[in-house]
Amino acid sequence: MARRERTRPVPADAPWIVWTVVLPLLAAPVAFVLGRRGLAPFAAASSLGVAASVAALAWQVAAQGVQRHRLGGWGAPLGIELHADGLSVLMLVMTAVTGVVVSLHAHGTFGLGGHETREPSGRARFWPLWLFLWGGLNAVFLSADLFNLFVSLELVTLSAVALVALAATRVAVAAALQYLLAAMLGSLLYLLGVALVYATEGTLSLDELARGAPHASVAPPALALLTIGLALKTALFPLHFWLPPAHANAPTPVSALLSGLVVKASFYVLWRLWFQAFPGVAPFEASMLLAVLGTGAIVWGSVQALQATRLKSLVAYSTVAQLGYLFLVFPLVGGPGGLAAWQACAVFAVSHAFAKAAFFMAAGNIRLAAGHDRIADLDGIGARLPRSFFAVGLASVALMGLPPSGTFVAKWMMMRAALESGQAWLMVVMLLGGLFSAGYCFRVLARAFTPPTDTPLQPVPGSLDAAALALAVIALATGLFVAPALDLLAIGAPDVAGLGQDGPR
Amino acid sequence: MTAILWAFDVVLAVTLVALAAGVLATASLFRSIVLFIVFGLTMSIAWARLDAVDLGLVEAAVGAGLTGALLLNTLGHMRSQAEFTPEPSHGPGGRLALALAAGTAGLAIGAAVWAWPDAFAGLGDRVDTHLAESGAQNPVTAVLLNFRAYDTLLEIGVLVVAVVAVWALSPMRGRVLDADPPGLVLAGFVHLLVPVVVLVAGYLLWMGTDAPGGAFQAGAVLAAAGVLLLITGRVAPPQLQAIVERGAVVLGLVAFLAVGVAVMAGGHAFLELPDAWATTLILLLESLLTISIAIVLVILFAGGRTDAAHPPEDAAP
Amino acid sequence: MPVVDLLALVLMLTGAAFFFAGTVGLLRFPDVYCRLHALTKVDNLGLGFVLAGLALRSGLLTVALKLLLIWLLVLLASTTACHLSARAARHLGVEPWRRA
Amino acid sequence: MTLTLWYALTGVALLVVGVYGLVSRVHVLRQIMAVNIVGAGVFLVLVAGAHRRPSGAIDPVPHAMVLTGIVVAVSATAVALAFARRLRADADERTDGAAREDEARAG
Repeated sequence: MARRERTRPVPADAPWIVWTVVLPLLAAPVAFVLGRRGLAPFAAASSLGVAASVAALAWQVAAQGVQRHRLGGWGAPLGIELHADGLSVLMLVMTAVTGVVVSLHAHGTFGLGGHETREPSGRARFWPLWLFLWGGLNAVFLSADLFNLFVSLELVTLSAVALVALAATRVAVAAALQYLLAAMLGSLLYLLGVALVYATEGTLSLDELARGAPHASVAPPALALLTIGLALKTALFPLHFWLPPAHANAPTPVSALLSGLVVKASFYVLWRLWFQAFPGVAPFEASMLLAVLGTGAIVWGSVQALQATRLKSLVAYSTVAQLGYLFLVFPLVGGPGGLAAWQACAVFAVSHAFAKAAFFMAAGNIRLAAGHDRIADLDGIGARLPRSFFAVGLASVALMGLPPSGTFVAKWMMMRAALESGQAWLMVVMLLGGLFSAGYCFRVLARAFTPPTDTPLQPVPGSLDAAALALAVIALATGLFVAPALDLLAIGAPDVAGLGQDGPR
Repeated sequence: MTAILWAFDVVLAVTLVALAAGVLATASLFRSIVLFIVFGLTMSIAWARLDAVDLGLVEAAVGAGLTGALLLNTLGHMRSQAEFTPEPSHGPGGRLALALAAGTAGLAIGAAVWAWPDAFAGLGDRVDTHLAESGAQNPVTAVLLNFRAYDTLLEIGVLVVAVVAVWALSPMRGRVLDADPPGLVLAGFVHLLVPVVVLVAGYLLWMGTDAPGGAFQAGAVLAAAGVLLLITGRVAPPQLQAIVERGAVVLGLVAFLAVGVAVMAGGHAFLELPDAWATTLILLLESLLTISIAIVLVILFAGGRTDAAHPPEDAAP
Repeated sequence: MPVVDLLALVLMLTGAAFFFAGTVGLLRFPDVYCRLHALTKVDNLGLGFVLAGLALRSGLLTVALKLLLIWLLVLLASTTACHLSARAARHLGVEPWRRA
Repeated sequence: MTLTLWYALTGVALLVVGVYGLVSRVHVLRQIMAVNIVGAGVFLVLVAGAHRRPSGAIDPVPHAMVLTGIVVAVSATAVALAFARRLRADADERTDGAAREDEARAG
């Protein structure tokens, strides 16, 4: 039968590409059924298991090149394929590293009871949702099918929304509701784009779309709908209205996961569609529009962060601003130095994830200790909470884009690409953005040098400080690992502007 | 005959758009929800007109029935203050701009739709070619449980996440449901209906491999019976305290994953159903999915735990 | 046109006429209790005629039995719904209409 | 005009109505219904496009996609409604609490 012919011989080694999705999706319902019984060892084991499967897949991709799996044995276009190239693996590693460290923080936070959540059984609620979120993120990063990406993104969105509502305060639930409605609208616009693509192309496979010549009269509106839907989910200015309340009012570890990872998932899909599934469909003006909106995000987000009165709001607005950088790269990818710009964007996404998650955790620790996070009332916090404050400092360095952070390397690569392609205004925007982030980071750092007050502080459990510090150190050190990351990215890299000659396909 | 059909299509489309506008424009929220339910039922006629009987069944049971019941139930909770509060909105200028923007976007999308080729097979021919191997005669079931089973797997994951999300909210004080005693007529009706509904669900499940129907339709119908039992007070809202209850919620998802992984041991791809086993496995999966879907939908209807420390205050005397 | 089809057509048109009457009643009757009469009695009868017509047209006993089952279920459901609506109306204190 | 085109355009019209309603209406129940209307419009476009096979049969893939979409939409709607109820219950609880405090102060 036809199917048997198309089924490849069984590979000698295990299909880790499947396990990276299946393990978290299997662990999540088990964690839900377990409730509080034996949750801690199970959660630790499953986190490490997922991380190990990601490591194994990364090793496989590095050694053997792009990995594919034909789910159900059918293969595209009838079936769905999983597809792991260097970019997917980098995103998976970003998720696993951030996820494991934030899990440690969450385990401490939700074990406290009363502080972050109203109830002591927070862990029993956090774990199933986080494992579902993790599985959804991995599914997004590995999917090679337009509609499957829709379902995977829904899994991500719904678990992210539920995690925000774990804070159980009125503002948090209201923010979660707003987030959910915005995300639902984004998904539906995306789905309409999928409908338009399928109605003329007859396939949902990203690879097949990349090979085919899109129907000229339909592809641009379809791509526009896909882009608007995903931009809404990524909180691109001016569609960012839902992000600051949701990220600022979620429990701290959730804020870290949302700002670091969740917004990257929809951006990743956008990135794949523009440069792999529909290369050359969007006119240059469209990519320019995205860059202009990215500029708007940097300016608007930074100004809001400079005015924020609460520490967690400041960090949330900083996310709006930093997401703008990701969109500055769109007009650069087609030009000379396009491959470098493409790579820089991925490196930026990863280092921002580490830095932002670390910043959020440190901010949460300060809030936990002080009982509030009003920036104006945090006088002398540096001397009184040295470990949390040190984490804030390290994360700030990475956010501002100073060496040796990966953000520094990424921005430097982006600026060079901007110069090479004669779009120097983008370089100005990036420099300006750096100044802005220095501005709002120093608003926090300056509190170290004010005379300490003698308001009592709650003790912060050691694991919370350890988690924030560990991730901040990782964020700072990413610059040292840019070379292997670039090697990884070359595996299966798209042929951007005919420059992606390196990388075995 | 075609003229009559065209008249029918025109009336149906106009009705749909008018109902949608009515849902959003009517002042009373109660009326608006009733119009929304009517909208869902009208949609299921449109599905039938487009030869999408599977969707018609789901839309009527889930889109109109369950969503409508959910909305009404929520309105019952909000009734105290929300019903007639005027809705502040954009000024007339803002609304005009908004309408213009939405209309322009609609025209652009409409133009794209206009350019569709008239004859287009999509993936239909490929589905037909492999239908015999899929283990299901109903092509929609074949796509859902074999060709694109991975989508369905993740979709079941979404359903479970929804339950966990609702359950993770802290317990709510006060009533979950109207505690009006059901009365003899309703009680007798439920008594008669529930067995019939279970029978219909079984029929839909069994037929689903060959004809329109399947796990979602059967699960939705079964859930309707559950909701009836819930609102007539025959069963208490599930609190998900017992492991059995939580196990039933995740049963479909775990079974799906287990089947997908188990076939890999035989050298197949994830979720590859061997031809000889395909029909059996599909039926097995669909049966377990039906149970999970029904329970999930009932829990979503109940919408969260109640605080045991605060029994419903407005229980009927 | 064969006699059976003609008969089916007549049955369905009769059913449609009942539905029309029921709808007029729904729109024109003075209060909720009267309207319920129009909706349940007349529409149930109308549905019966339509389904009888459909059963005739299909010419299959199994289909006819299924249609009969559907009709019985609708009768049951609309009776219960009518009762509940009327009860709720009375609960809310809606007075039955009297000729002024 | 074909059946496909007619229903696909109806779907687009529903989408426009729904998006307008979502952005211009403030009550959360209305917004949730508006999102569902947008969904109905999108689903209609998908299924209408599946009705173009020369053989006259339907393309089952969009049908399966819409079935999945409906289930996903119901899940999200149920969660949104649970949140809405929770907000209401919290507001009521606060009002109750305030009333109780008032009583205590008066008594």
